[in-house]
Amino acid sequence: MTTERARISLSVAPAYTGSELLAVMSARLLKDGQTVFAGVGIPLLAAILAQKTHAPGLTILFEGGVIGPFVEAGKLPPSTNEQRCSRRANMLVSITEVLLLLQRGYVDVGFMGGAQIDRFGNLNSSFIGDAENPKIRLPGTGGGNDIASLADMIVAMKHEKRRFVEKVDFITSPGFIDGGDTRAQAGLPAGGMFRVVTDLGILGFAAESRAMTVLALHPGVSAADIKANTGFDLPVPDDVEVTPAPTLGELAILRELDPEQLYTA
Amino acid sequence: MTTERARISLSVAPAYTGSELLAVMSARLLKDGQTVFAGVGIPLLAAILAQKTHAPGLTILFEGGVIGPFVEAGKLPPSTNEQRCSRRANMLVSITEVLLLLQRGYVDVGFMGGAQIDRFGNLNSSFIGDAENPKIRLPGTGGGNDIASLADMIVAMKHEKRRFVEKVDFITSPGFIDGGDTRAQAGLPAGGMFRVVTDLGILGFAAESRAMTVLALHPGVSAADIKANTGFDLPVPDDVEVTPAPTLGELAILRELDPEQLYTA
Amino acid sequence: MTIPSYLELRRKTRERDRSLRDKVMSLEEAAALVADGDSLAIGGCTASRTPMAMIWALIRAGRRDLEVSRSIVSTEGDLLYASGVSRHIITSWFSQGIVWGVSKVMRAYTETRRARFEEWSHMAMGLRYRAGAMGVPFMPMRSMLGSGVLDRTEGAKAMECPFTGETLLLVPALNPEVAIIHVQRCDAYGNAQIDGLTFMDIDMAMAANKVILTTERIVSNEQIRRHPDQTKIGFFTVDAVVEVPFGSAPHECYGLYEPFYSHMDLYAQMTSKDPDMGAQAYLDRFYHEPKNWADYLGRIGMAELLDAQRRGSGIYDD
Amino acid sequence: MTIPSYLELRRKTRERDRSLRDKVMSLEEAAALVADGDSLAIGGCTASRTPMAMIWALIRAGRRDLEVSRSIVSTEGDLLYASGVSRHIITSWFSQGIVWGVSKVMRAYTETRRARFEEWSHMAMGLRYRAGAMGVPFMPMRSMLGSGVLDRTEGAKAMECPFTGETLLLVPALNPEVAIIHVQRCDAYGNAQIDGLTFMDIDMAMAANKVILTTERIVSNEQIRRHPDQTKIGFFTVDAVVEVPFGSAPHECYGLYEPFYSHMDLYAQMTSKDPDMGAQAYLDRFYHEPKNWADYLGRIGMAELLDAQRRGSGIYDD
Repeated sequence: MTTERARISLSVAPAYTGSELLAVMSARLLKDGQTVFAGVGIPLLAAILAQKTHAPGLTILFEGGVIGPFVEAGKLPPSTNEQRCSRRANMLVSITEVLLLLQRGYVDVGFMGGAQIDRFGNLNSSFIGDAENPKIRLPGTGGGNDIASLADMIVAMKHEKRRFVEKVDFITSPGFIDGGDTRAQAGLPAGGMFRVVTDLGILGFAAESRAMTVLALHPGVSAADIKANTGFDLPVPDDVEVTPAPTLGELAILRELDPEQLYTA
Repeated sequence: MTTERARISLSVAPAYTGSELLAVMSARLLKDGQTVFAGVGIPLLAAILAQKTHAPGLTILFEGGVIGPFVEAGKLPPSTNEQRCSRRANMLVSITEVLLLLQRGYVDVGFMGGAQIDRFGNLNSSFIGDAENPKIRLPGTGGGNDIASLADMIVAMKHEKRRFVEKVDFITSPGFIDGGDTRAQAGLPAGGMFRVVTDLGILGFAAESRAMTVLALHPGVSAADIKANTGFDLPVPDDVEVTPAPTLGELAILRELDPEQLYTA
Repeated sequence: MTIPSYLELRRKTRERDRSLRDKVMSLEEAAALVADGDSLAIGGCTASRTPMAMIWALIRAGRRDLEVSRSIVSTEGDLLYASGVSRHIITSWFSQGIVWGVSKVMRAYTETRRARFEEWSHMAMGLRYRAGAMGVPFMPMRSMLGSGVLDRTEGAKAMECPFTGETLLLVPALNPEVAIIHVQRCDAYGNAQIDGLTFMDIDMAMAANKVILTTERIVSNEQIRRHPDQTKIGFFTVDAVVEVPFGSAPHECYGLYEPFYSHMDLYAQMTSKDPDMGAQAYLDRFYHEPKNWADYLGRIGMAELLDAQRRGSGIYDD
Repeated sequence: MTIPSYLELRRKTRERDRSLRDKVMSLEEAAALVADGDSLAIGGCTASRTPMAMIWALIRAGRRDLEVSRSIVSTEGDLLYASGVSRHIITSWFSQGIVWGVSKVMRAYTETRRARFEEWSHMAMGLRYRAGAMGVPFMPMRSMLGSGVLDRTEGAKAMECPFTGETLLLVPALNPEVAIIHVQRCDAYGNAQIDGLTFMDIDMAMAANKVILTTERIVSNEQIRRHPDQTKIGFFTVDAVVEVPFGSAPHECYGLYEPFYSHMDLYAQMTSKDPDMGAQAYLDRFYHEPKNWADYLGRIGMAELLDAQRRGSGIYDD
């Protein structure tokens, strides 16, 4: 993972990496009392950061079957299916059961990273290029498809033109599919994309069209910057908000959690 | 439960009650290595007797979620859903899971008592009289319907005219329904009535018609006796076998298991 | 019978406070969470881990017209009919227990059509809760077909399997408004451990829109977290936690006490000759007159309690 | 893909000896229970409780063309491709692990179409095993709809719910011919206890037509019977029991050892530049050359083993 520290540190203080920025901005979107189904990496870091700041009553779920764990600083799990993520949890269940919590409606927010996203919030983590003859075979959905189908989604990812495309090569995890009510038409009446958090800003989806739109820009990022890094026409309102920069307190917690910068380099 | 000791003891020695006769004759039908889903009372006694005589590798299942228990002599459970039936079991599962073992095909024999049975082996434990306006509301199916639908069945019951009827008032647990292939037609391709054990004889079902027929008579019971106690025309072959009487060894085991004659009075 | 739409089911769950918070309250406070007319699922099976203290509290609170479901119903069903708390019980088997014969109270109420006993197969009951727990409208199954039981149930549908062409039965999800479940121990948040037989309680807790736990003992969250793989019901499904020692009496609680057999005999005897009068007399003496739960247990009797406890703890002896 | 008829599924179960009998055997004997072309389900998930010793034995035995399924596939999937044991893996996610990036070996085999990676959603994998475990041809579910994943799978069918009119997806039962599962302990009959995360192993054992257990330790049946509510996989589903200490190495086994991270790094490094050559070199050194399982562990290294064990047992520390 290449560091974004150089670029970002020119415009704001304190200095932080792009990944740290992602984690902080995502954490702020989580509310106290919510149940969040978190992927490993930035989502997990952000969820723990939220617990340690404004959302002590946030319940974290991991795909491996873990409900309400205490992740220890410096011992971040390399996947959500290993014993490290289960330490001092409230409950362990099978993978099928933890995913069924999504279907039963027990999960407020699904929170994951993304490799490729399109205008309607569809995510691709399966194929780069044509699925029949792919340039790159990616690892696939895991629980991504289930989470995106059954919960309100927050996605944290790097903002690059090749990742923000007009149409994903393959819909691994459905967002609003072709926009409008096509998601519900496909048999997914619940959930859907809520926010995309990137190192440039915070994105939402328009009420009717369900097309991606900019809700806020991070400090030092211009409308032109974010448009230039997006592979489709991304509307930026004139009065777009600017996010408050990560605080020293937030960064200190992140660095205690991930001292070796496993996920925040 | 009224005792049949008087009648039976006239014809054979050693003396035994009708219930003891049922338990012994049923036990002999179970084979080593089989898995048997047993109801409380005679079925449970018979299964343990089989384990202690010719079928040490018999696996017993109880409806409460018990797999491979050791029932202690003198501590017979009053239902198959209480802790007494779980003592020193190999495994405890939920009720749903233990019943699903029937559906998955793990159970060789279902073994239960019966209140009312008809020519095609259908059992009624729900209503005496019309279901809409019953003379007696009985306790209902419990797992009986599931067991009879999904396993080969052995039923142990008293042989009385009012219990062996042309057509049951209500099909709680299906046997061969209207005979022929009507059971499979109803969506039950597996299982079906195998044997009915009574205090008068052992009954089976004809290959094509699926009508009840006499396979053997107990010592001292005549073809006329069994016909007289049956509410429909029950064929008895001329060369019908006679079952060997309960042995002292079999009776001794039963009496050790149920010293207070909870089920064998 | 109607199945709620998926969005309606989710809305009810979404509106609950599912966070890790203290939910400890009294029996009376918990009873107030159940409204007249609610559908109510009862944990345990027959005379095992029956949430008797909660049923006791609902009867004392004069709750009315609950649509009750349980895997197998014993004496508590008689008392729900006789008290007027329920006139509709959905279950697979209903009587005090095999050794006591057919329930006279159940017969008196159902044969005179004062109350309804809606019969499903035992596996169907389990799969209806399971469908509810999984957030789907039905489960496919392979029994009940060809029986009179199927003819008298509402809502099950036979289908031709699109994969194999076989006949399957689809049984509708059961998502009770409230589930009441008794456990050996849980923490103040509702993380529950259950020893021994779990019956249908785990699916039931997931299926319900609200869960009231009664527990023999409240333990710390730290103790629960030491063995998270032993948590059988998770805090997020639970809305109330009530500590009630001997909360299943006179039924059993696995590993702690067996049924209070003499009292069960007394009950059978009291309801044998005149089931209506007998049940009312029993309700007066054991449900309405006691000052509190300890008084109820006292009326059952100390010697009975000690005997049930001695037999109960024996399950773990070598 | 075809689903066996119900009678065919039952026949396979019926023909097995499901009685309580000693099933202890060697890795080599257990490998002989798997035939070329069988469908094989692998227990555990990613780098957790992988039945690595059994996979090791299957590769050494030169088994061919197994149709493999698992909830999430890690390094063992690479090795199944590279050894020729499997050219078709059904799973929801396939790579060594997030921290090591996309698997180079998986890419090399799938992008050149030498092997197939059939992708289902994670819940679909779980529900396919669950349908198989329950003896029904499908489970209804509410995800995968509207996705490219659904378009590329064989056998899932959308339906209009006969109860609610909603769109549901029916995913077909998965009844693998053989399941291989690694556990912390079991008895000689196959009654297995699993600590911590159970993944999809319990449904998988019920779904399979044959189950091979590898276990860190064989314990007495008496010990199992002392806590029958801790038996997660029952003897009646099990056909072979093999005692293999560190049987998941270099993956983890809950409570006993964490992944052997340095070795996992070594693997990533060996397969990074030339995945084909690298995987073959890894197979030679760690799969074909070792005299036995102890030799395999020795080649991974004693220091690694001690470190993994120290980290693993720490899960229970206060």
